[in-house]
Amino acid sequence: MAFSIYDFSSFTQSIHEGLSNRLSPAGTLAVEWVIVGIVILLFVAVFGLFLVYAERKVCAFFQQRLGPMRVGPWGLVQTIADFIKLLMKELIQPARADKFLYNLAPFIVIIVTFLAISVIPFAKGLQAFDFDIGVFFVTSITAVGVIGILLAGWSSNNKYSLIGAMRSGAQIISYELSVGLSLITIVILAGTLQLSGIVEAQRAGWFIYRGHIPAIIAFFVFVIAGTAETNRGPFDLAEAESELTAGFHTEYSGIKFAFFFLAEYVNLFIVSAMATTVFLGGWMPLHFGNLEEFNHVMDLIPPVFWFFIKVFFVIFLIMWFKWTFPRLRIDQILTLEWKFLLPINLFNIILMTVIVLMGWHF
Amino acid sequence: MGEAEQDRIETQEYLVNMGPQHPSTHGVLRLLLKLEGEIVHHVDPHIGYIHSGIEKMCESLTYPQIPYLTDRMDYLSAHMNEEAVCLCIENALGVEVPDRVKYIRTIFSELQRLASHQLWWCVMGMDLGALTTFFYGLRDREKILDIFEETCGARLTLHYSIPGGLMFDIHPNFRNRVHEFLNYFREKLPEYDQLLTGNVIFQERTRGIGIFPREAVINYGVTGPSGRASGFSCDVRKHHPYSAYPFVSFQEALDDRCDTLARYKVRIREMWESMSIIEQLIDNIPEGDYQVKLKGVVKLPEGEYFQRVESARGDFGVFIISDGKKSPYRLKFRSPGFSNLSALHAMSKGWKIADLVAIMSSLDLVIPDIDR
Amino acid sequence: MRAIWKYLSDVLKGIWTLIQGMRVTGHYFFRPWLIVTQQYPENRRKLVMFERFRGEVTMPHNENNEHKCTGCGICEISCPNGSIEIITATVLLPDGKKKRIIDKHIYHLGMCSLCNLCVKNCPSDAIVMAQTFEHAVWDRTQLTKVLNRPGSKIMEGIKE
Amino acid sequence: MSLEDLNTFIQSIEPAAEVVQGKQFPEVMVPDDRLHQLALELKENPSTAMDYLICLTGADFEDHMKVIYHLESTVHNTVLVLKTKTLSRINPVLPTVCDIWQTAEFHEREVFDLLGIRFKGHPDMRRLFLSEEWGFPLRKDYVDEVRIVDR
Repeated sequence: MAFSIYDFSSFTQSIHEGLSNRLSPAGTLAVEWVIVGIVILLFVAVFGLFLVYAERKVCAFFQQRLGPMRVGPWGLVQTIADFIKLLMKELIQPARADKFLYNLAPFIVIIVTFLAISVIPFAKGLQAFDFDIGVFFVTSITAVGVIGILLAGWSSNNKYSLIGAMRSGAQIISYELSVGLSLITIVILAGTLQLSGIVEAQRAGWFIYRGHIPAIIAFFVFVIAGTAETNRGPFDLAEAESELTAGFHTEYSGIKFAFFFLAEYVNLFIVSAMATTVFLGGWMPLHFGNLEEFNHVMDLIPPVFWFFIKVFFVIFLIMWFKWTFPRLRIDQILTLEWKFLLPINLFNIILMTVIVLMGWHF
Repeated sequence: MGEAEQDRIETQEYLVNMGPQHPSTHGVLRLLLKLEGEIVHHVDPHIGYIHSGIEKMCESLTYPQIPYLTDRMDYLSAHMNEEAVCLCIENALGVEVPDRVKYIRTIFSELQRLASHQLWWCVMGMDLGALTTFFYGLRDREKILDIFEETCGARLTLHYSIPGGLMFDIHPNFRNRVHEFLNYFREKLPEYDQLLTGNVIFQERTRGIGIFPREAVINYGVTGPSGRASGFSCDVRKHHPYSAYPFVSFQEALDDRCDTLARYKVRIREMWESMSIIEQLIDNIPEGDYQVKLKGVVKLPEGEYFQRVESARGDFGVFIISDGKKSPYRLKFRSPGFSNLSALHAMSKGWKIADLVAIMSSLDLVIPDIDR
Repeated sequence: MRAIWKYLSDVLKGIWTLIQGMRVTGHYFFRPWLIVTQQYPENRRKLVMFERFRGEVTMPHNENNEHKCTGCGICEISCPNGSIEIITATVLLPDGKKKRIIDKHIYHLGMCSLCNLCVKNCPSDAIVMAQTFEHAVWDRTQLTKVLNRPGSKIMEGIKE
Repeated sequence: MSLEDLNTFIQSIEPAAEVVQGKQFPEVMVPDDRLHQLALELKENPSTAMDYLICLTGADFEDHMKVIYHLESTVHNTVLVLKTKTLSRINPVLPTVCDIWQTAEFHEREVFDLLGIRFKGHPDMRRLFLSEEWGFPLRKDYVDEVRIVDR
């Protein structure tokens, strides 16, 4: 079995061939589904827990604190301990809650994150599903998550939850536009909606560099709108703890709360991964025009590492926002979207179109 | 949606209990809100969850025992509360305390005001969602608490002023520490502005929110920085100077924009003023005794005595009715937070929930001060 | 045109104020040596309280197991919470006179609000504030302490 | 405004009231039926302009109950103490001033809560700190064997 850390396609190919030799095509598909499912499940669990730890540490350092230090060296096992605690907690169900929807909501939220993760290209060939409409799929599937939040707020029979859910609905429906439009700006440049194709198209240079001004604007618009879509940072109105105690997940406890919590962090990863894939060249290494030696050294770093370095850069940026800015009010959030981001975005698309048509990009 | 359609949708006011355990009520304050969507139609504060009956307790305490209880009322301006009680008792007895005591009391009042405003600043940021401000504010407040601890032996409930003077003389290290703190905080206060004041989101959240004009402020008896932000010149330090305030020159921080941002800016300006007051006094503390020896049993002559001081939240008053015995017949605290809370409904009516939180933190409510 | 210019300058000014804030937090993020956290049980050795810190009321004894308390009861009177109880005993002196001495100086730490009034009013400076601050115990009866040690007696030369 | 002027001013509204110079401030005792009118006049008249109610205190004197109003004029920077009393202990009623000074709304509720004095015309006369069945703790005849320990 040929295996290379630089190209996973041969590795996945060999698994596929090995399976189809032994099983029927339907059986192969079934086994592959299970494998992909388990891998994504493990990835979500491990990476989600790690992100929670990273957020705690990062925010602690912003605030001149040490953060978790007790469980394990530098508190590394802290989130696992917390997770075990959440697993063992009692699941409380409010009286007169809509039982079915109440229990369904956390699953919708967490399943959506699994679906979105499945199309992210981690490295060459390391991608569960390579749709030819990958960008479109991610933007549409992440918007489904809001249904889970709305259901959670509606079914909890709690007014704080309801207000939080309604805010979240208004917010995500608005910001969906900006996410989509800022991605379209790059799609114009790339000429494809397929995520692997977009990454391949950046072999000559990352889009944030090749598209220069409109791409940089689109990148920042995407990061802002993405933060809003994950209900984070200055846009965490849905759970604004100083106003709504905990917003839509006020009534959730134990593992159901953990689902919301985990989903928030995995969503953060998805937004960062999308930003990385579309703007920052995905798993492509950093290259400078004609510095051959430098480029060669960069090539030695495996693509997976490149991908995660970039993802962590974006995640850090979003955390930086969260731990610096005050929260916006609901009408201001909508004003920001409709009066600022949307016009800028539309103008940006026109600019990008002109640049692509005139060939002014690099 | 056409107008006819809009009429068909029935909207309904609903009640929300904000508190008693709520992150932004800063204690056990319960607000019964009538909301329509996000708009606040009515705020009904329910208080008394930590009513401790301090006024009743004082009726059975001797006069020197009262200041320790007042510490526990508005714990963020503990020293001002003590000072008010001590000044009231001293006035009633006709005791003139030495200048040294006056100077030290004033320095402590201003340090306490700084500490209180620092905590207010971090909580204000946190209420608006900027969680980092909380730690920066507490970091700086810690320096003041260290100064307190070194001289008074306690960090929060100081019990430093006693009728007739002070509990101890200042610590030999006190001057150095205060200078050190002033130099430190002069560098850190501009950071507050960079982090929060100038921030466009913060400005949007506070500018023009919760406008409360001057007439209403006086009518509702809103004092302190919240009153001064509406142009109500109510600084007791200026109008009825006590302790060493006649000896210092300072500006009363006034604003006439009446909104939440004005209340915020008045407090930031007060921090600068407090630092300048401390700077004027710290090197000129006269030598002398730190207390006047009172009789073993303090008995106030029969009569009524009223003393006001400017606490960090406003006009703090002590009203003692004495019948000549060793404990007061009736003792009333006019706490600034109580009057300020009474204006919350008028201030926040018609604004959104998020604005209510901003308005509430700009009033700087301390619940034990309200409930007493 | 002016409106567009204002719109753009508003956006840029807003972004500039946001960057200002991020500069402050970033400044501290990249300077981890400025961290102020104290890790409490680990730093117990280094933790020295100020000498005036009011931790609890104690009665110092000298090497001969002697204290200065005459049992006058002023601390009991001056305590606003009733956390001090003085139990006195009467002893017969060699010259035939009766003398009141302290039997037990009972101190309820659980009721004490550490206001320092007893220490301040003590005429013979028999009690002082200790700098201890770890008062947690498993049983609240342990918070009631007898301050004078068993078998201790009053120092020579302390008058009532 | 000097003490004499104040005296003539107040006696023009209520002849029975007399301003005395107290230990700190001029004080005036008003019968409860004229309190509201006098308070309104003190606030509205530009020569007194007592627009800021600092403090509203209730006190129990065994045979009567007093309510003491500390007023300040933000224009003239003068303080005046207004007092009124009620003799009834079973159903003490005094006129409200919360239509004149809004801040009195809370202060009067506090007085009602702790002393049991009802204020006629108050829009929302509920207990403030304590529950409905509680006694009136600031009255001198209040007994609470459980919570108050006499030493």
